[in-house]
Amino acid sequence: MFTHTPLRLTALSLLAIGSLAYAFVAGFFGLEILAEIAILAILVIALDLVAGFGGMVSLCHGALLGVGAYAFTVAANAAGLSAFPAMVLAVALSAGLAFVIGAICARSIGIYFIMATLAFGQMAYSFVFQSPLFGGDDGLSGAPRPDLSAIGIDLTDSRAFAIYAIAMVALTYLVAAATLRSGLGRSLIGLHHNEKRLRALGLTVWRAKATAFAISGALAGLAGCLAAQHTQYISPGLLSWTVSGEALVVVILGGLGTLVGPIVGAVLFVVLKHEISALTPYWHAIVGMILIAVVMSRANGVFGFVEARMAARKPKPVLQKADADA
Amino acid sequence: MLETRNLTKSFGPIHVTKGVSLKLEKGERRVILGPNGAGKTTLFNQLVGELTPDSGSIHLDGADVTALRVADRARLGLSRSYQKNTLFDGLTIGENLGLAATVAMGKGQGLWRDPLHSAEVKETVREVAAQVDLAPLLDMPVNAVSYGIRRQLEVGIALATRPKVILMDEPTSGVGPEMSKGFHRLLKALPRDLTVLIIEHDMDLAFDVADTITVLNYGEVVFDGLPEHARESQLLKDIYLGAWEDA
Amino acid sequence: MTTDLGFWVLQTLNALQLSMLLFLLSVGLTVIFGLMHFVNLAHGSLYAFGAYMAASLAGVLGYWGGFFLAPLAVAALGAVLYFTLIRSQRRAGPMAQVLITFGLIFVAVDATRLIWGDLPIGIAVPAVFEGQLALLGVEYPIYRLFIIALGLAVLAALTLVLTRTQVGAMIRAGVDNDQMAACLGINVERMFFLVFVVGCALAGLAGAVAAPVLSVTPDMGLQILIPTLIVIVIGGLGSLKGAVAGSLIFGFVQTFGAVLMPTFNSVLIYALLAAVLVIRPEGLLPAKG
Amino acid sequence: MNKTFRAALAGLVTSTAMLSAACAEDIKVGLLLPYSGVYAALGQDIDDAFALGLATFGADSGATFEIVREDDEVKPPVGLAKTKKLILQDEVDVMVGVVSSGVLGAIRDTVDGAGVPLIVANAGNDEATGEACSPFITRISFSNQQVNRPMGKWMVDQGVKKVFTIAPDYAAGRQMIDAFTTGFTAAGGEVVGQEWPAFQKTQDFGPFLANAKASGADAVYVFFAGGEAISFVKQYDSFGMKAELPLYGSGFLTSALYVEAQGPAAEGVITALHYVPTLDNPENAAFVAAFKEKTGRIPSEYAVHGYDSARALVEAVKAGATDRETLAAALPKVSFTGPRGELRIDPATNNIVQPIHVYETVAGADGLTQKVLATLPAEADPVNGCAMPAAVN
Repeated sequence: MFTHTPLRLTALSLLAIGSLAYAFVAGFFGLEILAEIAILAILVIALDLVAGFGGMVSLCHGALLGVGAYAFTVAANAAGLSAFPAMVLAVALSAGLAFVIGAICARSIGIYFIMATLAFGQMAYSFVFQSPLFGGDDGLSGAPRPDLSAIGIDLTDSRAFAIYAIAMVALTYLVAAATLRSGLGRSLIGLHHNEKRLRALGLTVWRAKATAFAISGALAGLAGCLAAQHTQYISPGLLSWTVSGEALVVVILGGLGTLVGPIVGAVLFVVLKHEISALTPYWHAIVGMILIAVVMSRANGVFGFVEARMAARKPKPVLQKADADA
Repeated sequence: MLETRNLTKSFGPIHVTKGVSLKLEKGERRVILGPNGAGKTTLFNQLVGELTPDSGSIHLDGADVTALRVADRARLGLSRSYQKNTLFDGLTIGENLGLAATVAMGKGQGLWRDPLHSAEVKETVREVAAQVDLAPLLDMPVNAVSYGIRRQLEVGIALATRPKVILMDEPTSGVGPEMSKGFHRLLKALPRDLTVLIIEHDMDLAFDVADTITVLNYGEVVFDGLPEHARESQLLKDIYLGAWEDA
Repeated sequence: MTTDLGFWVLQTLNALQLSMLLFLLSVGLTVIFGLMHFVNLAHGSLYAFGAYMAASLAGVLGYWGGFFLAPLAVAALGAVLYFTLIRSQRRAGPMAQVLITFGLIFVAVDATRLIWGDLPIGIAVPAVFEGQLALLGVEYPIYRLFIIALGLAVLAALTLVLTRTQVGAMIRAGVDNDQMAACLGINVERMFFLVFVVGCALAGLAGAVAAPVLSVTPDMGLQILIPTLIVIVIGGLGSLKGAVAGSLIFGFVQTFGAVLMPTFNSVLIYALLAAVLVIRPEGLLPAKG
Repeated sequence: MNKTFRAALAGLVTSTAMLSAACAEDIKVGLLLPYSGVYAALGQDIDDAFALGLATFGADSGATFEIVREDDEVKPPVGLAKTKKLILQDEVDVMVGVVSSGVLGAIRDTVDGAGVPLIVANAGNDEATGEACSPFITRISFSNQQVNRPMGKWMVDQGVKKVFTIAPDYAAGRQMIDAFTTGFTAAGGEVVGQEWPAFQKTQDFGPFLANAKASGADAVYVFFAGGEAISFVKQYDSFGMKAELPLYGSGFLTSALYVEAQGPAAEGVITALHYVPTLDNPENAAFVAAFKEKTGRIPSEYAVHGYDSARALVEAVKAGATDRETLAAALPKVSFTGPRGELRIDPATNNIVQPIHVYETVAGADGLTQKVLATLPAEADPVNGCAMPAAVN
């Protein structure tokens, strides 16, 4: 079950303080990177919610993010909604789509689930890529940023936007943590361990999976809205399965099923990517090798590794009752 | 309370359940006996809906549930334990019971509150833990306890749904004689209005808890009656003891 | 134009040609999965490697040098991968496998860029297969007929090996139940290695025969991956029949979709896939049950 | 574009502009090109030729040029992020590059808002010098319509009356074919059928070729580039269609960059482009020789964009430009005779005006070469909704 261990709380506080402090001192490019990290963090929290806790390893989260980004941009530009209603609409659309995908894929497990989500993600990608309404390969520009001038915040300023994005990460984290502690979250974790038993206990498995996937999809859609607001330009590449693959990489890099770890992973991934790509155009290969090394090491990512080390230092719980037959 | 009519199921040429008709009254304790491969677990799987029968029907508390799915039947008060432990391995014993209670109470899809900390779930967990003798171990992770304790939890999870009918598939399989006896003490202490159907291997213990006995052989009911009659039945001895000695 | 018999013949041949190319790719991937439960996302990269090797070798030894040696080179690379990455990850679960082989794709794309550069490479069709053949009233490129024939030949050979030989029986037993196969005294480890390497060689062969038709580019492995995965998911993971069925379905839907309903074409195949997943989550002809 | 954002950017820009004015003779150039992804080879060609151009013409300009390179990965959001970095962090005086029209579309508002001059060294989307034109964006490469429109009339003049067109289904493909169709039908030709294969998803063009064959056309006119161009030309030849149904197209189809990969299949294909390495003029001879010496390759049309971008930048500096503002004002005024012939910038759109060369790919002494059949006179693109502010300076 999901709990906030002291280590996790410490890591969260450090991340919050660190990112906010950096937001106040960083230069322009630092703020861009901070916003990039924040958007990726939202996506990977969403992914960890279903993949890490529910065992639903999705390769369509990039597509869900992209749907959010496109829905937001189209709602704001073509339909003329202001930013916040457009965000609500986009998040709802991502959630609805995720619910349908989750419901259809609920019967598939393991690699079948991965393949099925990959297929749905590519379907969305092809649709957007092909559709002239969405600007095809060239994409769409002009996604607005929310207008917070009423409370004295100008989100067109990079610093304000970075802080706004960090606040959204916090919101995402709270939603994810609350979900994990709700009845649905408990069921989701149970499903990961033993789907058959939960069904025998009376759980409508497909609905639980679809609902959890919808919540995750909503968060991915939120990440999409922020991505659109951040670059103010979107293209079908956002929906590509490689974005989902990269998100999965980040979750693994940080620590699957820890909710905090993926945030750490997002920080590491973005910083690493910028550092390495400054050195060589072949940075993909280096990222690939790091990924292989992390997975081969069998540690649960960077944060998972730290957690395991800390747990190893604590004394093991002792059996309170003698076993008649071990 | 639980009734089957002419239940039949075959896998290709092999009949695993052949015209099985059973009727359990409320509060009845019935033991199903039969050699390996007699179709006992297959019958359970059909009762809870994990397998669909080829023909025949299943009735729970007067309602035809043959077309209902596993989860729907569970919500009507049908619960089961498995011959092979089917637990939530990463969680603690308390969380296992809590999760079962949560789902059974229909809170498994809830979004707003933490059911594990709700009074009702906590109360159920406490009661069931007492019933299956796990009260002091609630905080132990499942993967850190012995096999015998896991067997107890297996039944505990089934009980945590507060069922009307519970099906137990060899609850003492693989545990030693001492623990097995303790288990039967627990079974006898269950509330009298709970209908219990048990697959059991150990004849003596079976006769100890059973109100009635059903014997299956090659998917067919070959005996259905009181334990004392079963004890005297030559047919039963031939089939059951023959197979028993072979094993 | 659609009432013209020639149109249907031509498009059927096109569909078959695409199907056979996909069959060569998917059969290795699917049998490896059926046997080892290993999903190799880098299978497309092996195909690209085969195409590059064929292109390079063709420059030195002529087309047939590339045709025969490229699959061997890919098999050798497969053997290296097997011992360094695959073997230790066999039991690591699908996610670890997906991620490791995803990482491999990144490495493979940049490796081909480093070795062969960013520019597309092309190789010529071998002299014997130049030109067209008149067939049922249409002129069809001989080389494409060769691809169809090659695919059918490989299918026939694999069917023979799987149904008539002892190795084939072992592989079928392994796909059915690997524990039982191990109990029967089959050297599972050696069988896995064999199947993996042969699967890689077939991917290399696919690359080699595709090279003269398509252009050889660093991202060709990534481009072919999704179609290949669709083929094996539609067909059912792990089965030879599934790979055949999936390849044919993909080839025909793609080809006729492209000319008859171009606006829906790209979504069509995914919609079909979704339908299969809803109705039969394990694919049309899964290896088990 | 959000007004406050533009204002914020402009504020940042003026403060940084004053900083850079201090050392006027140093021009900081931000080179935004794909160094990875599908267009990496194009990026490399432009990069090599740009450096060559600076070395060739920059020496006597009195200025020193510092180059900051960024990889846009052919991904619009990445291109935008890198653009912001170049403008706000590196504080470049001028940006050069952009291969993909998608990237150009993505960065257009940022460049325009920040008032940083951008020399477009490839991306050919019509909007960039049409409705989305900017006084800060000068295109030294080509526009999609420019390369294709004149070919329509020329083909009719050659006796081609009925044409079947094929191009990938994306903005550039549509623009190229639509411009050709306009020119072709205006001259009296008839388009008897069209196919739009899915962009970057189609590897086998066989299904579309069958339709072209059955259409009763005199010729086929296509646009493809990169790997798709190689596949298409080879597959067209393999179906034996070249003899009965001659293949025409936009010149990217048989670009010098990858015509070798097409091999004999490309022989006899007639296409039109703004640059061919075999153009017979002294500027081109010097360029080809220098580029070959530097890289060992024959320069492509992409290379010439890089070379002429450098030349244009140097010309602007020679005209007295020193910073973003003056460069932006000077760049649209440059004109010179380069390897492509006489070039000038159309003040109405800031798009290049250049002659178009019709060429046939033929077998030469060492491999395939380009035989120029005709040079069609330079023609400025229609304004297409471009409203240029009256004056920048």
